[in-house]
Amino acid sequence: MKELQNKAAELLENGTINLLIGFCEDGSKRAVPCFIETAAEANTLVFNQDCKNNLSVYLHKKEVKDAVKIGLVANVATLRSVLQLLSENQLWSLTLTYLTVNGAGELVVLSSAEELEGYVQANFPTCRPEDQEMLDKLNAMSREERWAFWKDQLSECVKCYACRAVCPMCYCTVCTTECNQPQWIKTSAETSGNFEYHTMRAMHLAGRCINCGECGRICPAGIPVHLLTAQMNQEIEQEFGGKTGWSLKGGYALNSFKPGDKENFIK
Amino acid sequence: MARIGVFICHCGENISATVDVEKVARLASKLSGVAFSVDYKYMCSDPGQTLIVDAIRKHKLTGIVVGACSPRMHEGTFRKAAEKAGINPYFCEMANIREHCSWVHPKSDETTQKALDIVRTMVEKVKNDTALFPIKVPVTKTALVIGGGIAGIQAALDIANAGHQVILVEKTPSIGGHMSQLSETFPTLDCSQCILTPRMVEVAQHPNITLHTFAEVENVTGFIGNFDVNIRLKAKSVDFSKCTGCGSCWQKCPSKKIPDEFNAGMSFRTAIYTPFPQAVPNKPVIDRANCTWFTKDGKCGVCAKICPMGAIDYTIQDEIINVKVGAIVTATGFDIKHSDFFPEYGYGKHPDIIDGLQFERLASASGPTGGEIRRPSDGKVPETVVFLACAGSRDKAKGIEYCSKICCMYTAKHAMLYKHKNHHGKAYVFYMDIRSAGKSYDEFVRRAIEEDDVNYIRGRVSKIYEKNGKLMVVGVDTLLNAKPVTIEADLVVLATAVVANEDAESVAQKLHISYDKHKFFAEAHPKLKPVETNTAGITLAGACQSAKDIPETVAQASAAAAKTIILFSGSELTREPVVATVNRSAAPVYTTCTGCFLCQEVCPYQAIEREEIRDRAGNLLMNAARVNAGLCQGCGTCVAMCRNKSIDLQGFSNQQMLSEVMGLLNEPFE
Amino acid sequence: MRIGYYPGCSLQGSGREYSESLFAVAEKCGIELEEITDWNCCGASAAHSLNHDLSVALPARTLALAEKQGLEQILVPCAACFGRLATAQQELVSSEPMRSKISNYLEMPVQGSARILTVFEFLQEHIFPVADQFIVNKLNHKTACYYGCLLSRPKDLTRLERPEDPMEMDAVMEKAGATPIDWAFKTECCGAGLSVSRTDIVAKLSAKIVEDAVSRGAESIVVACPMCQMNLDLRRKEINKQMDQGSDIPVLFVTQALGLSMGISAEKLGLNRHFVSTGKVVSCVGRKEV
Amino acid sequence: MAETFEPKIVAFVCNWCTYAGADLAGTSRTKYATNVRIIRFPCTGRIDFMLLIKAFQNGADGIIVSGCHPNDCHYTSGNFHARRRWMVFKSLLDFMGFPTDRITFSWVSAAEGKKWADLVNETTESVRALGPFTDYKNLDFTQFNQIDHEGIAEQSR
Repeated sequence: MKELQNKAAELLENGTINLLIGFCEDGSKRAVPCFIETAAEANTLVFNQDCKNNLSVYLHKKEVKDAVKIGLVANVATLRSVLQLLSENQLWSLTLTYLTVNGAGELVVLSSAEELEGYVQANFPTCRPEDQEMLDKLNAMSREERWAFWKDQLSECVKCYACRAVCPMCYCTVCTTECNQPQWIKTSAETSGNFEYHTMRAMHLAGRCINCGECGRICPAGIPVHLLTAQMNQEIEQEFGGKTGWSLKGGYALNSFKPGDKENFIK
Repeated sequence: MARIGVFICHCGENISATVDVEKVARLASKLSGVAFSVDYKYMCSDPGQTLIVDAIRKHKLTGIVVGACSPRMHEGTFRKAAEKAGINPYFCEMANIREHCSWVHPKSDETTQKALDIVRTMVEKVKNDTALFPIKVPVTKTALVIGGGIAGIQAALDIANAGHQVILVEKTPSIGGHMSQLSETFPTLDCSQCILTPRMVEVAQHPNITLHTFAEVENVTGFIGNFDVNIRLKAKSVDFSKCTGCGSCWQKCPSKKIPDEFNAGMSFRTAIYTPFPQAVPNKPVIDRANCTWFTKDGKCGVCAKICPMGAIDYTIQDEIINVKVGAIVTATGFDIKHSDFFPEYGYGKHPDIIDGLQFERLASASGPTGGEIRRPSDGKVPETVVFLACAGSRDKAKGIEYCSKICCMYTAKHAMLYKHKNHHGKAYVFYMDIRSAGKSYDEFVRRAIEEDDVNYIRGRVSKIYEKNGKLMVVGVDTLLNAKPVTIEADLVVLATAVVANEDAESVAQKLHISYDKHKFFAEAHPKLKPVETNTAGITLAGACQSAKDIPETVAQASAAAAKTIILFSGSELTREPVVATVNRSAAPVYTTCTGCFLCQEVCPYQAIEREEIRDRAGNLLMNAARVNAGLCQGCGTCVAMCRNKSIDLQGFSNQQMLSEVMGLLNEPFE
Repeated sequence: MRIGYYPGCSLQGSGREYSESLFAVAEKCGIELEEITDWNCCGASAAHSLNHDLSVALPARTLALAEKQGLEQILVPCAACFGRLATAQQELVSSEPMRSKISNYLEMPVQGSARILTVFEFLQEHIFPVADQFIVNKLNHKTACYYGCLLSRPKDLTRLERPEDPMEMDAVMEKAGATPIDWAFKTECCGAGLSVSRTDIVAKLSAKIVEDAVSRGAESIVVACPMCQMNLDLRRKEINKQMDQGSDIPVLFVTQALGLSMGISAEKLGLNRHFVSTGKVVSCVGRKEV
Repeated sequence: MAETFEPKIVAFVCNWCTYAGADLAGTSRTKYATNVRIIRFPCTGRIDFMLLIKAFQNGADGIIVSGCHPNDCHYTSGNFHARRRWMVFKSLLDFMGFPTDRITFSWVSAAEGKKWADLVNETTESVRALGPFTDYKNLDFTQFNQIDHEGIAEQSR
């Protein structure tokens, strides 16, 4: 902890970064995102188990971008999303430094995309057990049961778009949900429209989502939306190979093809 | 407010027989936005079109739907009519109620209902049509021709004679290609070089043709009308401005044991050489891989000492030149399999089992034997020669399913030439079928069989082995009471398969053109665009596309030239405006494109480019995709790919397609 | 590494010397061959041309037994047996329905997972690595390596590097210190199954083979197929009738030849079982370079 | 007296192969079910999965998506990209419990008029067997019902 604070202070001091995005504790001792611009504030930094937020989402914000040289306190999931973003030609205007804590509990500082790639590949996370459990449960269900499950879940959705707002991969300045010529997505929150929205969201993230699970965690209605993309990623990896948030080269399954791709579902 | 006109065609009885056209017209008139609706016997007839034109003018229609045949049939016709009436032709849509309705369903209410649905769908679409205007692309009126064989020569001359500049690139030291290696040509037996060399000279002297021999295309960027090409001029080591082509250098060159490509490896050449006596340009180059000066650094240097003009310069380096061209003719030619490709014929270990090109050289007056047919091993005149057609071709096991096309003819020619030169010799031809379709081709083959008594055996040869000085050709005669035959031959000529050049694939990748699984370049359409490629502005000539004989090659070369000349006929070319566009809007938004460039990958035409959007001060604000209308062919794969609909396809826009779907499913009303 | 062994009928009858020499060589090199218990006919004789399921089921049973026995590699010296087993295996592996169908017939599971070795593969992989230390004398003479059909075709099964002009046996003979000749009839037909029914045809075809070998100065013909060996050896009288002047060129199994070079006794290698005397070759052993 | 259910089937097809194939069915007068309505796209690569959802939402009972066979694409690779997109889209719908047996993917070339006719007939039959597509409508009904219940609860107090 102290180590992290000192390092942050040092980086801000020597001008390697102008802004550090990290965690501090709020009044009720909960870890919340914080933005630190001076070495003096660095001592408020914390980094522990309940630092769950994927802070990379802030890198899309204009006021953050303006700082140009940015430090990011990040867990592996967050680092993965940064990697994915780099492969999608985002963040080009930023110089990033990453501070993370490895399995052995030591502070790791990554100051280049290559270092980042190396670290992520060396510490690549697997699907969270609780998620896997849910996926298996759902896949074991009958078609009708699954339909009932999602119908029930999605009827709770109020289209607050928190899942979109919290997702680092949803960086479109204008989202299809906001297109009104034509109006692709119903604005009202009735279930069919919700189904429509979540199908679209899953399709847009399939093969890009880095499974940080933030969308599911953040959902006020408690809908496990992150399972949709998790499932898609697993199927894509199985069918076409390649992992999301794995390398700078990217390798998006849905903008490439092999002549021999599976087509047993085509008459 | 849209004012749509609906025109329902009876197509004589073709539609009205099963569809109640009057009803469709009547109900259509009630659709929202429809200002006028009528049915007529023959919409595509002159009166029919006049009816449309008048209606548009009279009722101030903003768009029309013609309920008739398939748009693939008459869309053009009716769009012209719309234009004639003064509205943008892209405000005309066709409702296919013939092919997709009246012809495939019985007379019934459902059929009429379906016709109405189809019309309604198109009404919805046309309401969302936008005015589109043909795309204009500037054209650089210079053509690049790649390959200096007969195909390249013909194309270059045709284009040059039409008054346009041509840059001809040939990778070997001389133009002429395979044709210059041939002895006589079927079906007339006139001497190949006699008809070819004048053309070669014409190329060299043509004011509109810039010839680069010993050069290769390095890379190609840009698009139709505006290609940007880098050409590598390989170091000749001879200053052509000084060289007079006297030839004393190669006469004195000490390294004389280099297999001669021109003679198909049956003779030797020197390290500094002109490929053949009639070479164009007739000046030597140094083959550095085999020159002592370069291999044993600085040793020798004889040619430099001998050259009276001081033209030899060992220090010359490769040079890359950049040219801008509007069109490219690809005429890179072909190669053939060699005898070493055939295990059953001894892996080419026997010198007297040769391929067709080698026989051409043996029969050629300018060849290693001065036109006498002598076998390579001991120079003896063969008493029995066996010719094998389809060596490799039409053979799945060899991975060459296709017919090499020219073999039947040149095999007959070879047999003939042999018989003409050795009246008492025996000539046998093993064949599968004789494919001699072509002007006076079959007569030619018959002549070989009947007049020159060449012995044709219908069957394959399973193996050839050497036995006390003879080549034992073991085959089968499938005709009559089919039986195995073994012929003792002195010389065997394999009509080996025609294959794509070794570097065909890399050439295709440089040019961004597609190729088939045999690495032959792919035409844009097998029937209707046999000369164009999938990349606009690049055409094909000759055997780089598929095996061809000389007349075919020349014809296609002229066709490619014609396509090029058409392209050059105006200072700019016009293209169908059905292309994708990436939206742009005023600052500070500029565009909704996020510049993820995931769409770049899916474009088969490399039409999606990067645009840097900067503010007045020139600071980079964002990167965004931009579609090059000159390259885009309008498939729309990028559109469906784009997550936030920043790309759209003109003519098949999101708005149009969605309203079609909606229109289709809205319940009909009376 | 345990190596299974499938003799098939020939190696217990007409081609006994093949298995004798094989075992002699294996033993010399300290390699143990495990015979598949209760193996059955491979179906080469008639089955495969009469009933397809049977043609798969017969070899499949042997394969199933091998699996049960826990064998990962099976050596099948007989060319015909190899053909059948390999073909059946291919079908089993490529088609799940076929697999289940067959295991139903057999009433035991069958995967077709074991690797089936040709005699060449066996020699290359298991004998070659140790051979040199055992090869005591050179078979200094010119030899014609005759492969016949079943060892060279179909090429996807036999896995020869160059099916039209194989070199695998030549390599073995070189090791044994003989000089393999380049000749034309390596893979021609010997008459095979017509041995009994149409001896005349066998004679004609085999004569061509013997003739070419002899005319190119071969002093022995080496084979790896019991059927080829039988035709070229047993039918020599008829063969000689087909040739201008007959020949007494001996026909050895590749394993016999290799055995000789390893100094194994002629008897142990079954060289006494031939119809055409093998004395010539035996006398070549240790002879000076040819 | 319940008459046989006539499903509404929307076909999303590419211009160069399947649309032309359907034209061929016409020119060769091959009869097939009237239930299908064709929407023409330049290429299967252009077909947006959102349109399929929209079609179902607006009352389609079944959908056909069809284009050029692999390697026949007029634009060389549009159908290859489409194939992947379909595969992912289908498995997503499967995962969400959507009845994907209402979507038929097929390759129909410009020469396969007969195949087109058969495809339409088979799809019509199979969708007819599945009955009207109500799952989607029900999505919202259930909600209204809930609201309704609450309304009743209100009054009863």
